Amino acid sequence: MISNSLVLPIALPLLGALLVVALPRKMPILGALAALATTGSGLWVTAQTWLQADLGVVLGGWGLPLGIGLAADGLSAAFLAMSSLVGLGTSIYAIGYFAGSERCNHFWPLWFLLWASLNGVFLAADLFNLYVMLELLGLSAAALGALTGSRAAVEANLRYLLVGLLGSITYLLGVALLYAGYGTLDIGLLSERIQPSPLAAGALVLMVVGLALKAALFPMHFWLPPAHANAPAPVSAVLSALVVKTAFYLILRLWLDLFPAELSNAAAAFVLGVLGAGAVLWGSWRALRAERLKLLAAYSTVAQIGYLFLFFPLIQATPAGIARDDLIAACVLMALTHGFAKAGFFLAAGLVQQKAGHDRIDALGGTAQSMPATTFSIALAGSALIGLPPSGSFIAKWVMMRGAFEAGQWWWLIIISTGTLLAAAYIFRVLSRAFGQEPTPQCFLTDARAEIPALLLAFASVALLGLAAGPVWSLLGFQGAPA
Amino acid sequence: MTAAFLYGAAGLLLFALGLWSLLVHEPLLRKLIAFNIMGSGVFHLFIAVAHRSDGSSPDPVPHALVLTGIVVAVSATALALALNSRLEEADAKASSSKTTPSGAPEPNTTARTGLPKPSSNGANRLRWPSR
Amino acid sequence: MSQLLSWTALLPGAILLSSLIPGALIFLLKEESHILRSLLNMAGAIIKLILVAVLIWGVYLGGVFETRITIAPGLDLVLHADALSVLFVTLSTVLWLVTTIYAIGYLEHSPNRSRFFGFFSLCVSATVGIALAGNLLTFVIFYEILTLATYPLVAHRGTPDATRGAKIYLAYTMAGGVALLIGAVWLRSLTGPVDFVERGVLSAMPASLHPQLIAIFLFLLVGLGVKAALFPLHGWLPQSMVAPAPVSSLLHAVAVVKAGAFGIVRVVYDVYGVEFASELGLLTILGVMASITIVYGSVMALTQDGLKKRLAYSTVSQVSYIALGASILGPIATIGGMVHLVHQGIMKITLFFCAGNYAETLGVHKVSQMDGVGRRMPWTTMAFTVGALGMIGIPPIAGFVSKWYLGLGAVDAGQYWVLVILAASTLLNAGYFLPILYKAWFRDPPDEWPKEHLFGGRFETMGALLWPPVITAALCLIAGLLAAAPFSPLEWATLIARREYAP
Amino acid sequence: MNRDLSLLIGILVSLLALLLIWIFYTTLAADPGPRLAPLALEQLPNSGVSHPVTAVLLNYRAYDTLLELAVLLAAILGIWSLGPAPSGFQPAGPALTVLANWIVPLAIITGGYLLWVGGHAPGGAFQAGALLGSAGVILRLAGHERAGLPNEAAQRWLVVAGVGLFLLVGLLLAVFGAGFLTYPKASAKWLILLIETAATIAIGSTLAAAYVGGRPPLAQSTSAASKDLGA
Repeated sequence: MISNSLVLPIALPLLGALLVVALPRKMPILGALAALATTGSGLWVTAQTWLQADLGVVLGGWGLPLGIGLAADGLSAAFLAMSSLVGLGTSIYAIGYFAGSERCNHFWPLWFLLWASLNGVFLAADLFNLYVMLELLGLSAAALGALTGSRAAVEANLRYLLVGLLGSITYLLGVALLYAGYGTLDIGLLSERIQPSPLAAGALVLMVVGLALKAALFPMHFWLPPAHANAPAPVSAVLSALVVKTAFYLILRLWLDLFPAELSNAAAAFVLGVLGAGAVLWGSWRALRAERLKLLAAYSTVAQIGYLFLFFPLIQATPAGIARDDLIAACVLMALTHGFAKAGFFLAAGLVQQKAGHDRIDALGGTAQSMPATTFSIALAGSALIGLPPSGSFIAKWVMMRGAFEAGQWWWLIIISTGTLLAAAYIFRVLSRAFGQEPTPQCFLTDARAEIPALLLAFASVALLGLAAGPVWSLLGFQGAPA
Repeated sequence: MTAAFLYGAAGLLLFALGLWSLLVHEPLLRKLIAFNIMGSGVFHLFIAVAHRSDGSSPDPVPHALVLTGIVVAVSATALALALNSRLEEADAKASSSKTTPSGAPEPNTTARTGLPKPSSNGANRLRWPSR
Repeated sequence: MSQLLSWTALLPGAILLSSLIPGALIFLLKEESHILRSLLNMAGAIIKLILVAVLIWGVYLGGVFETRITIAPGLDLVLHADALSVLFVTLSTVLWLVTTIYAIGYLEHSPNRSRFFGFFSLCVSATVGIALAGNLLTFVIFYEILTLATYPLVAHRGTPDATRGAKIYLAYTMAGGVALLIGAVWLRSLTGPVDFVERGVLSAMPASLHPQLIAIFLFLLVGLGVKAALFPLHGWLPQSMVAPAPVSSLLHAVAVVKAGAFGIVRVVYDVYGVEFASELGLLTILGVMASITIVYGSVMALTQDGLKKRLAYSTVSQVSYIALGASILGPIATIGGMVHLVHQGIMKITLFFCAGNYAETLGVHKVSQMDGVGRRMPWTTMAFTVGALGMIGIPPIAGFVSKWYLGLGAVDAGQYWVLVILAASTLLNAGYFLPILYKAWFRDPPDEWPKEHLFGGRFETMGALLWPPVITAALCLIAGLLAAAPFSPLEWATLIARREYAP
Repeated sequence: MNRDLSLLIGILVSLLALLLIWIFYTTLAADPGPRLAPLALEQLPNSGVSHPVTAVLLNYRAYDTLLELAVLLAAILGIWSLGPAPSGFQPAGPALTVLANWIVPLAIITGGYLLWVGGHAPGGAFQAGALLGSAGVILRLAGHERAGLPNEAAQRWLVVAGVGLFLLVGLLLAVFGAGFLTYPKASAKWLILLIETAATIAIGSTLAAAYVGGRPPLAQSTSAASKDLGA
């Protein structure tokens, strides 16, 4: 039974995709049902991992190393939970967003394929299977991103597709080298066999570079802002919140579980940290200068990905123990918070854009003021992006800064502080538009079906992850320090 | 061993060649071909790995991986080409009628879901990019 | 389990929620349902007052009230009621009630009331959170939430001026917040969780860490000094005067400025410990900064013609009395600083209410327009007079008590230069308040007020606008006259000082 | 791109190639360690097919193949989402028509053979599907606007057939059998053949539809209809 439940978060959205392709007339209702089923199965796996133990199954009944393994540990479960909840929110939003539009027919099947691949990446335990999953992810994401059909969207997503292909083929070369050296593709088996060697180092570099390209790590981020900014809002939400996270998740997974400590050493970690710092500064700066709301959100994603990479030098420098566990948990917490917050942000931005007919920040004042719930979502999500309390990213930054002090790497604090201030500047640049002298809105909610998912996602990033971050620790199996 | 090395090294060279071309050349078609060459390079490496132990039968797993990889590459290439042809179509439309308003950020695709234009005899026989 | 959920563990949380929940509900209300909104506002304020009364009684009897929520392993959100937090909680709760009444009257017909009162409640919740914060993490969390919750209030009017003022406010407070965060995390990395404990927790730290502790103090001071408007970090305060009058009242008397001053007190007494801080030489830094701010604020106030701006600079000056009290080693000065936390609040809120009344009723915004307002609005002007005289330090009004104890404390500690500061400040205070009083009472009113509103009824202005300043002015008098009574601010400050200095 | 930069990239990429080749060389020189090959061959009799590559593709690593079909599906859905297909080519001249009339059936028959032979010799669903797809390409080139495929509703069923049947078998096995995609030994051969058949049809239709390059044309345009080649 347990093995079956591990397959469901991948099989159910896949089934959903097939059904909506074959029966296009039933699309929204089938879509809603499949989304519910997918979320349910994802949360079920998360709950089992949390309450019982890590799950694992080798498909086909051949066992390792012949078969392909699926595995759910705390790290997978945390990301799976995020993809389930964000996916559900986005699906509900999409029902309203695409209502009456022909794009609806194209959104649902591709979105379910994307969702299946997201869950598939988080549950995969096989390096080649990950390659296939990443390609499924890249193709469906690029196709979804181009759904608006505008020239800018098509061009941006064509570039995104190519960059994704370059990233995954580079990753695959690394996999091929590992297979040449160690004769297996299973992450668990490989981590037992792998030795510090030129081969392992080469594979590490190739895989991490390939994935960093897909994660839009500075300076390989150039493709992200146009692609995310020009997609339809629900697509932007999943692209920014979930899709780039998969590549980050894999880097973290390889870093923690696969490569020996001699290779994931201080120098390598420092390089990742420096790139992350570049991302924080450059992404925030560009977000501040962005003229369009969705472009701002997209650059903010670049910056937030940067924060995630700042954790690597700190994790590397901290000896195994509670402090290191705290850093890993904070890193995951940061990724989850950004997932929820950015999804909420993009969904809300989409509503503003639909209402105003554009998303130029300078001209949004009246619209923002007339939609209190939407603006409130942007504010909540925004405070999570800045890292203000009580959001999850505040807790994460607190732990990260503590780690920087304890590791003696105080220079990261400058980056974190600057990034925080820049983020405050770009978020409040948007929010200040909501305070004008336009007529007073009569009611908080103007379009409940679309506004509530955005609001709940943004709220989760603040209240849920900020005030009850403990489950992230217990999910990852960390005891943590007594208070 | 020697054969496997030569084959694999050739694959790595192909990968590098493709990478160089992908980075340097701007036309999309060239980039796409470059990507496929990179893919071929990796597939070569897999095949070489499958045959590394001289004498004994080759490892079937890399062969299967290569087959899977080929299908994935074909799919990706197909989608990229389709996106590219949309792009060229849009450019052609833009250059033929400059008056089309293009202010709306998310033009509804229904705008161009009407019946396809019947092919005028001979005029656009070949609709793939000529340049 | 029953132990965990006992009422002593729930009370601080309940005090916080008593304004948070109404606030959240108010956001959802339709704009025109103002009866329900007022009901929620008042219910929250009164329930909070009752809960705080219970808390005062409990703390007086020596009870321990603590709500503790674990956010993540090693990161606890702690709401803990000790004598100092009770002082601040009581101040903010009483003044919130009064300000709510005032705000309901003030914003009677203006737009976006749901938004306003939502953030208003959030702002008070954050202030209460700051007051009850039991460790540095909790303090930082509520301190930042306060920034977030006040921004919309400052920007509320939506005019270009308001947007600009809010932007400047945000720039200062966000930068200060980052400094505070760095200081707090740095301290946390040296010591583990920093709980607020009377007489401090750091005195046992090895001498090798002392330079780091000094640097940390500076970070914390910058972070707190921004909100406390210490010179040269005060630049936002005069700019944010564009906010509606109830907001200015709240900002100056209860929420933002006071939160900064309260934070300084917390850090000096309950993190470093006042004796240890003195040993590190930190009190000197604080004292010098406070003194400069006192004089600077008063001088600037002299030059302002805008009434609210003059009051704002007066706040810059007066709040630093609290920091000054904290910077003098000795229980008497401590009492002076602590009690001023309350006294400055009730006096300044009275003044701002009155300024709001002049503006709403007569359209008077400037000192130069105030000729004869005393005859047109005697009650308001009476309240204003009490507040102003109290600020100068005339007995028997509350302000006199503060200055008296500060002076005595300085003499007790042998720091006679403080007397010079106090004297200079008193003269300057008189210099910018007495002319106003003179104009208001003894000059003839003009033929026509700049923009007069006539509210029907017996009084000079709307009841909801008139009663709050009269009540707070009465409080100023009572706090001064009955300073020795049990549960007076002075008595409570003495209790705190006793606990901070006991062996 | 300017010359100097492309030269620089060239030098860097060459260095990368040399480095990779050196790494590969040292790897080959080292002890090969445990390999998968013996295991794969040892289990071959239990896999239901006798050709090892097919065993890997459709049994040991069937999950990969399922996903790879999903990738193909994603590609065609993406192509469809971009809007209607460009109109087709002019009807073929007599020579091409005759050629197409010969080649298309031949390709279909050969495809069927490759599908069957895949169980014990090189071949299988992808090779067969590729042939079917090329038959579609020829039809399109010869003027058949839909590349020999049926209308849109039917095409939707065709493109999901492969991954649909695969997934259904997998899920049924999970519910009633040993686990997801775990074939009982007795029926492995037939299940694999069934899946491969559906996959072949799906791959063939998908490739042909991808060549059409957009949403399926609603109906045969008049010029092409007169010369319907009838697949």
